[in-house]
Amino acid sequence: MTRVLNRRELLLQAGATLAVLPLATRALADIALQEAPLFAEQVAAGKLPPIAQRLPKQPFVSDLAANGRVIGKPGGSMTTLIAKLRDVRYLSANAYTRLVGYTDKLVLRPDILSALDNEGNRVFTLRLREGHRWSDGYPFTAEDFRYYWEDIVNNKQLSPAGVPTYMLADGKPPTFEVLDEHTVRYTWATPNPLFLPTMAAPQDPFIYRPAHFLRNYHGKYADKDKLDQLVAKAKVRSWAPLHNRMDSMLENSNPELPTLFPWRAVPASSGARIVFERNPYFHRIDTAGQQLPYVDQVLADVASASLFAAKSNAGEVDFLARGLVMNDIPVLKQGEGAQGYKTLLWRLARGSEVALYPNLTTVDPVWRQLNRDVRFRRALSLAIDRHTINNALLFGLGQEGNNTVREGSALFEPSYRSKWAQHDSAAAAKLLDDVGLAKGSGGIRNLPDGRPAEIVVEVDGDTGLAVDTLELITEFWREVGLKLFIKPQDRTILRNRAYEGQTVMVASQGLDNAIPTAGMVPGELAPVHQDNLAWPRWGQYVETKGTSGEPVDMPEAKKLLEAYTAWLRSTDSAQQAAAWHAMLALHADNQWIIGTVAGALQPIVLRDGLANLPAEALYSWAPTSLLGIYRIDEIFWDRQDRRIAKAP
Amino acid sequence: MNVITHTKAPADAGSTPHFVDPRPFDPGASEPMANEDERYWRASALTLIWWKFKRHRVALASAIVLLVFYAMLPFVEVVAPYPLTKRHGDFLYAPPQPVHLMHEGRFVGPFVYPYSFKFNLDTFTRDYEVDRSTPQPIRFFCKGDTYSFWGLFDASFHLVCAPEGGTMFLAGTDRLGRDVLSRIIYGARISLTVGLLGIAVSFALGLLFGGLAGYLGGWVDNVIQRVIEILRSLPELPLWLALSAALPANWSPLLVFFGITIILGLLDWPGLARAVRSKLLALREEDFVKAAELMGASRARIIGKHLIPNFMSHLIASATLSIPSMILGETALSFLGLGLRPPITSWGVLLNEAQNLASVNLYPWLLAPIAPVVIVVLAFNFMGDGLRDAADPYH
Amino acid sequence: MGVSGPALLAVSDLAVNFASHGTTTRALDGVSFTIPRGRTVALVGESGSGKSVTAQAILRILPKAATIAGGSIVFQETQDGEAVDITRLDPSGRQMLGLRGGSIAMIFQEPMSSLSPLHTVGDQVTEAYLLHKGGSRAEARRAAEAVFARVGLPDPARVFVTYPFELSGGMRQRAMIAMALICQPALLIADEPTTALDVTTQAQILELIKDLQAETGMSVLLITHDLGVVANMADEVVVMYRGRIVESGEREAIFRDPQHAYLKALMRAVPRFDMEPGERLTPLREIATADLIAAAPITVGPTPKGPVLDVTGISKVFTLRAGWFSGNLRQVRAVSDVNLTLMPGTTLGLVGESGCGKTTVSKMIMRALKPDEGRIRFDDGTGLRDVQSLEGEDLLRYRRAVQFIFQDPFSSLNPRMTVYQLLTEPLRIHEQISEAEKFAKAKMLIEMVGLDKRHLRRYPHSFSGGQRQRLGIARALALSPKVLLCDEPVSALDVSVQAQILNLLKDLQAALGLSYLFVSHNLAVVDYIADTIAVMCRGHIVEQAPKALLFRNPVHPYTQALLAAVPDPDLDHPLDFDTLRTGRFSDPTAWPHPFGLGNDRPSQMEEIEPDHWVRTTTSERAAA
Amino acid sequence: MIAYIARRLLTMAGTLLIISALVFVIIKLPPGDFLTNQIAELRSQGGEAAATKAAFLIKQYGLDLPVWKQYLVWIGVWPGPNGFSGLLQGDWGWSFEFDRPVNEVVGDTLWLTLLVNIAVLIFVHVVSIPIAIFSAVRQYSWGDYLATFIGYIGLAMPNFLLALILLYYTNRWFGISIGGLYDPQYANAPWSWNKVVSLGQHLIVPTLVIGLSGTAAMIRRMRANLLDELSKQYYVTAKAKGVPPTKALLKYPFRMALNPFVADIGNILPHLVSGSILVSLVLSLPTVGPILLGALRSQDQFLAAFILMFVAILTVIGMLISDLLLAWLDPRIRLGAR
Repeated sequence: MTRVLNRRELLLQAGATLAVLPLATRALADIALQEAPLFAEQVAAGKLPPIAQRLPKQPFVSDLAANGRVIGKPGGSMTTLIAKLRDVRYLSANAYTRLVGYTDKLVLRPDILSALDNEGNRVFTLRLREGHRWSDGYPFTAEDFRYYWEDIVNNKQLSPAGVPTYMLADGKPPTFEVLDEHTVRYTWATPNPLFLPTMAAPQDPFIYRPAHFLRNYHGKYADKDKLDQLVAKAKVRSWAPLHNRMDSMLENSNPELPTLFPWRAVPASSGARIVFERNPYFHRIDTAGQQLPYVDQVLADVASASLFAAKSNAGEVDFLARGLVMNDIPVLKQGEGAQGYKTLLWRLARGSEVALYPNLTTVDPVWRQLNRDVRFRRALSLAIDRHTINNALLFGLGQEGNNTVREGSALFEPSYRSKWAQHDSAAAAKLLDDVGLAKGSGGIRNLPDGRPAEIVVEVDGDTGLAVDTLELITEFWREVGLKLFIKPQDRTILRNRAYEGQTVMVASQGLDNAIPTAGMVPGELAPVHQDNLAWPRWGQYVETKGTSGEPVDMPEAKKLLEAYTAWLRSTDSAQQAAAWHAMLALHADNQWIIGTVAGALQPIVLRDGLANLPAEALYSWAPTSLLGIYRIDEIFWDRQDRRIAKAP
Repeated sequence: MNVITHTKAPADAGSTPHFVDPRPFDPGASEPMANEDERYWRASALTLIWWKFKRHRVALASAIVLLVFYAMLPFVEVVAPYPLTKRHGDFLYAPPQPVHLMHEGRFVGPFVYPYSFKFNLDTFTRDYEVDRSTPQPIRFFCKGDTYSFWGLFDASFHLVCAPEGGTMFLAGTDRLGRDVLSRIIYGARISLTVGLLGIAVSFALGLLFGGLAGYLGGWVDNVIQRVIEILRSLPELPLWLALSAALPANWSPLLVFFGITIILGLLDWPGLARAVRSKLLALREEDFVKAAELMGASRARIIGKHLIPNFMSHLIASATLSIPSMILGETALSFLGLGLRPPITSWGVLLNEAQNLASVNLYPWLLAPIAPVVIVVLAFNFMGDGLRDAADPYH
Repeated sequence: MGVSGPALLAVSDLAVNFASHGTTTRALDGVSFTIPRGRTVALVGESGSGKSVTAQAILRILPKAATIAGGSIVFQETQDGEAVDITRLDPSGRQMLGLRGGSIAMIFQEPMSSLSPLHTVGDQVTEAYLLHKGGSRAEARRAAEAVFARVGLPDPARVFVTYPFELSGGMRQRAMIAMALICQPALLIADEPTTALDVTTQAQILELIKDLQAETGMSVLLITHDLGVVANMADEVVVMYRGRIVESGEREAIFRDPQHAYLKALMRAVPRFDMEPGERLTPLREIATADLIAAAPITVGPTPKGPVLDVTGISKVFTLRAGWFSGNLRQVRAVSDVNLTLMPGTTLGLVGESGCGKTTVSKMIMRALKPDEGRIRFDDGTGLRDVQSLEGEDLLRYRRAVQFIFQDPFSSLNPRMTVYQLLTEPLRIHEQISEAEKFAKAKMLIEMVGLDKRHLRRYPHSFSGGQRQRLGIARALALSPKVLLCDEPVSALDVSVQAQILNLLKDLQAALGLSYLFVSHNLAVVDYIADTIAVMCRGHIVEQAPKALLFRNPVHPYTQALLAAVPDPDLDHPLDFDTLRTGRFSDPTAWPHPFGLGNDRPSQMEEIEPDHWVRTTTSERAAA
Repeated sequence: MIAYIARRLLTMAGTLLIISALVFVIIKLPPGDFLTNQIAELRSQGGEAAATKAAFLIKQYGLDLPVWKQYLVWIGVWPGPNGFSGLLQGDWGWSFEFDRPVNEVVGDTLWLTLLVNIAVLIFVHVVSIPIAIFSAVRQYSWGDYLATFIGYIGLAMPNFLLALILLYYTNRWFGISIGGLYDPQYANAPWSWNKVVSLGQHLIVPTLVIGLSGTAAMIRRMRANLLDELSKQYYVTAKAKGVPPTKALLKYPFRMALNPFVADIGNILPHLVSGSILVSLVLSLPTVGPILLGALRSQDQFLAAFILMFVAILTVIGMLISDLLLAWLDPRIRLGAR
């Protein structure tokens, strides 16, 4: 994996062109296009143009063989589960159809775009595929970008908050130009390294919108009387909320809205099952000339999340990842034989399954001082017996250590994981003695102000794993004379308390993106977001541009901030990597966030006969975008009997 | 004997002879108060209730069961074989160890066979293997793990302990290797008091509002009746939900526990208030209450001396019948994640942890907390029934 | 046994057991009697004597706890028909179902609770017809309407579709009778058919039963505790006592020559109109307390010169909601313009049928209700004072001086208090005395009413009705009152106990100089105890006089009717059914001139002879 | 009669007004609201654009107004950002969670809720009435004890777990698909016989589980009522008329014992909704229960408030119907017996 990553470093260098890989540039004429059986009839009936006219002149050609996959056969349907109707929004992560996106090797490359020119992270020229069409057959052009930039982002009514932050470099928006029908350009005065990673992030910012469709709801374009009628019918105040409602690229809740995804929602689904059907205009094909996706239909049944394992066990699911957790594995394994499916066990790419966040900005002065004492934090970390946690909670399969990047990331170094993370109660006790926490009655240490050292660790009430981990840590800490109280909280309340500095310590997940590349934003490591429960008030200060919260006032943390700023200003990946390493080292040494165990398994249920999903891989929200980078449009039924879509 | 022919008698009927019972007749002998059981006459209402209750055998048995449960509460540390947080890292999801008496055909006394596990990577389960060669006798009245009794002092005396160097998981262990039986026993402390405290709140409110409505009548009655009607026309679960969501976030688990009981009580009072009210209205019609009024007794005296003693037994009986719904309410709230949360251990919390398919088909012993819930709820219902039947000893 | 042919029903050696809480008690023990064809047999006895159990055994509708332990009940519907032993039938078998309601019909004491409120009268009456006679609904309806007409229900077609609660008590009982008669049974069992009715209605119902019997030739088993009813109705009498028959025979024999001590005692315990002045009832068991009472150190304060209680022109209107769906409010004049005076040491009897307003009057006197008009004054020896205006200490004094005795001896004692607590409760409220004094007083009170001082530690549940009523009296005496308001104090009691209580009240009055306001529907009882009698009807006092005058010369038609309707346990004074037949005597508008009231015509009390007052209509008088 | 109904309707309106205020307060009681939480959530996931959209909705639905104004806007007596548009105008509001109007969210589920509840009602009555009659007639017999015991077991069992266990075994033994009210394949299919069969199969577990606890309560009450009535004189009269025992029982005491149940029709509903929430949640039934629960938890206020109001309205209407029914059944009430 590391080998490939090195090449990507090159690709991202300033001045490079992110272009379609060599294979894709092969003459299209070499590939005989094949009509999907599902569309054959419609094409024959003249209801749908033939495949050659539906595809861009230069479609995205996926070289499956080069990726260790096989060329599939179209057809069939795939049943999956969602917990709530709203969860259809995860399609945009899983379907992962981006202007530029990561490959499964985390290489950034054009997808919707045919090419992207990056000049020093300042000037980005985006080239569209000629002949690319929305799912309704309407051409996808530069106009769609212009519409978004001029009529949505820069429309006060639709975007009261103004230009989103990833479009700002040093607080300044870019200049936007339409070079021709298939080319647009964004130009910033200073480098904007956020732009590309954001395009490839699990939450697509959609800097293009189907202008031809949304125009009908835009005050600037639509016929006023007609629009007024629509507004009245929707019982909204003005055209803007109506436009917002229709424009649900991310939420996927409006089946009328044209899409570029491999599947589009079929209108008039009931609330119990959402049906997605293949998009006849999808821009990817395989080397055999078959249009992707292979699977004709994706059926998303709505069922309560607690039943996911049960339904999988009963063989009611073809394909499911999100919603299954490690604890479900025995049940899933149990049903495999009888129900004809496999449980793939992938690794979760998270910094640490559960991490402790001593709040450096807590309002309690005593705790604040203590939390800020690096010896105290190191002692807390040393006192934790991570091996026991691993055995008890992760079947002994996890990786013990700090909350840091994982193997698989080019930025990984063993010391980041192991520093101050070996179980050593004696050393921990010594450190605590040094800090000045003398043991009081019952073996519990006293705080400088005489209170017993009872740490209230607040935890998001939904996460059973965190509570279990804390129960174990309670024992470990008691050995060094610290008392831990677990306090489950509602997530919202927990967050608000943290923002106000009322939490002393919080247990939560570690790094979200633990397999970063240097080009990805190291925001999780820097005191710039109030969501980071180690320093919510510092983050607040940055996010609110100084109107609330407090400025970073610890030298080590300032170094973090400096490294982050350096990354933001970087123009090449070496600078970016250096910034990353500086921050990771600081974290390991300072134990701002105390990691426990990483590497929980993510079970993925896959029906026998569904091919082209790797048996082992990393799973996370960022950067894998759930299953997104593994290209689920390439999954297919390798058994003929399965390929026939189930009759409803 | 005189035979007098009735002149109007139909001819065919003839006349009926004048019969007189020749046996001696003593009106005094038949005085109903003569020689009967003085004990019964001197029995107060409470005694009569008790006598009547005793005859209801199921209710009596239920009462005894409950008594045992509640008597255990102060001493759960002693009763439970393991302390609440005791974890056995080598025995995760261990199935229950059955208690045996005979080893290889010979009586050894209660003992268990040790077991150990192999982690099965194919199924991701731990396969436990019982070693039938070495019986490990269970110890009684013994020194076991150290616990902090009520947080007051440390002790290590237990009623039952695991064998020396062995384990005793009579109801298996959970995902962290904690003894399920011990957790159930500790959970009783919370689950059983929820009902009592809740009912105390409900009782106080029901008595107050029902009393006001029944005694004052008029517009007070009207308003209270409307309030009850309104409360009853909303499903109680959302009310629980909303109220428990509104509990201040910074409350300690103990306070949350009290909060939950108060919520349970707050929503239970209308039923009780209705009972109080109707009973009061009925009692007010009784002559002895009127008599007290006409005697010039003060309101307080009438309420305290005449009304309350006469409907209290009924009220307690109907209150008893509300306790099970509170216990179930706690489990329901915990199930929804709105009630108590770990590390507080209640039956609801335990059941919440068990509410997944894995518990049903892989670790069925995690469902063990159902048993005490069912037993206690049943016992309360039966006892309540018995109490209600006995509440009016004069019928 | 009758000389010619078998009797309709022969009960021999019948024994019934009741099981309760593991013990068995014998409710009927060797009961034997026969019911000859076409005749009326009265089953007499006090409550608990086994009368109703006998009837239930005949119909095989005994409660679940009861079992027939022996004996036979042989029923032979027609002279030469087949005789069946009812005790051997399956209680819910076809044969028994056929007998029940078909050949043997029964009517009950409470016509209200005996009819289902959810079904129309017609439905319930035709049910028996359809079951036993078959036929169509139309036929059943015709039969029902015919029988309605026969039992004297006006407008049978309308009655058919009414619900029981829409009818008056008398009408309901007629409907009940109609239900029993629709199948023309051979035997009618009437279990206390008139006990719940007013005397005037009672007389009508009794006559109806008599007439119907004469018409159909059916036999009647009349169950009653009222010797007066027996004297008027029965051909033969069976006297029961504690599950056994103590005496039986022809009516003449029973009344003219009672043999058994119990029957004799019963006869002597019933108050009669023709009693000598000063003659005393002899209860079965006399309470030997006269000496004690006489010796009672009860202090009586100064005696007022004039009336101790003076009621002038009180009226009371109740507002009722007519029905669920109508918003209409109905105004009921419960009491209008009532004047009463109670002289010290005397008894004022207030007589009237149910709903006439007598209880409302007593409640107003107790200040449990507030009169709309008029005033009530009370004199404790310091002069008359308006009761309504009393406050604080004065009110408490009034409460002490005027005590109340309730009708229901079961509901009037708090079951949670011992007798001692009950008797001393008034003392606790009104007097600050030591526990020793309280005990002394309680002891004196309980002995005064003829109970043992050991009973002080008992709870009310251990006492019989009569004993409870005595406790009630003892409690009323605790504060040495001047006036006792007795609201139907004996109507819930058996005659023998009634006599005890009446005697006790008399003795207490003689010894303590108490004044009684005695409210009752029973003229004979009032006659026995009262000095002056006021007759009430529809909220009005219609006639008031010293009792001798009233009985010698009843002037008001209502009083006359009332007197005529009381069945006397004396074969020589049969009921005068003719006077009662009109049935208009309780309707004030139908009273003959000058007594007719209504249309808000002013009326007033007129003294027709000294101390004898009668209500007459002013305008008529004035015009005359 | 008409005057009575009019009077009742008037008090009903008053009651509903109070309930609506109560409902609103209850929903507003927990700190925060859906959109603010949503915004924080989205921001933490980097969903800048979506967060902007959510902020938009806050203005749109007046969530920045004081609570009392929000209430008035909601019921439609105060002009909101879009003028008068509230319950009174037939606008049920917007579900933030589903991003759809409330009526669209709730529409499908309302009748399914009704269906489940009717099934439960039928089950409860069909099962408990015969048992109650049996228990009452054979008081203190073994059958009586057994019936009581089984009923109580149903009451005592935490029904969410029972649902889970039954869910698993009905799948294992009868192959009924897990959760939902019919097999997923019928979700978007038109009604057909197979769909009805599937629906019937899926109704078994919820009906049983929700119904069990109600059955116990019903048996207990029915038995007590009947025992009261069995000792009444009119029943003796009927027997004395020679009416066969079963007919006598059903025509008189049973009919009378039914009255309290008729009087309670309105009150059953909230209980059923409560009872079905947990079970629906476990069984993933498309009823209002889980939607309500979800809405309450995520503070999707208009959705939660509407469902609560809906239940309250049904209850109040149920009470009116039960009053009228009672009057129809019981002439004493209709004709005003004293």
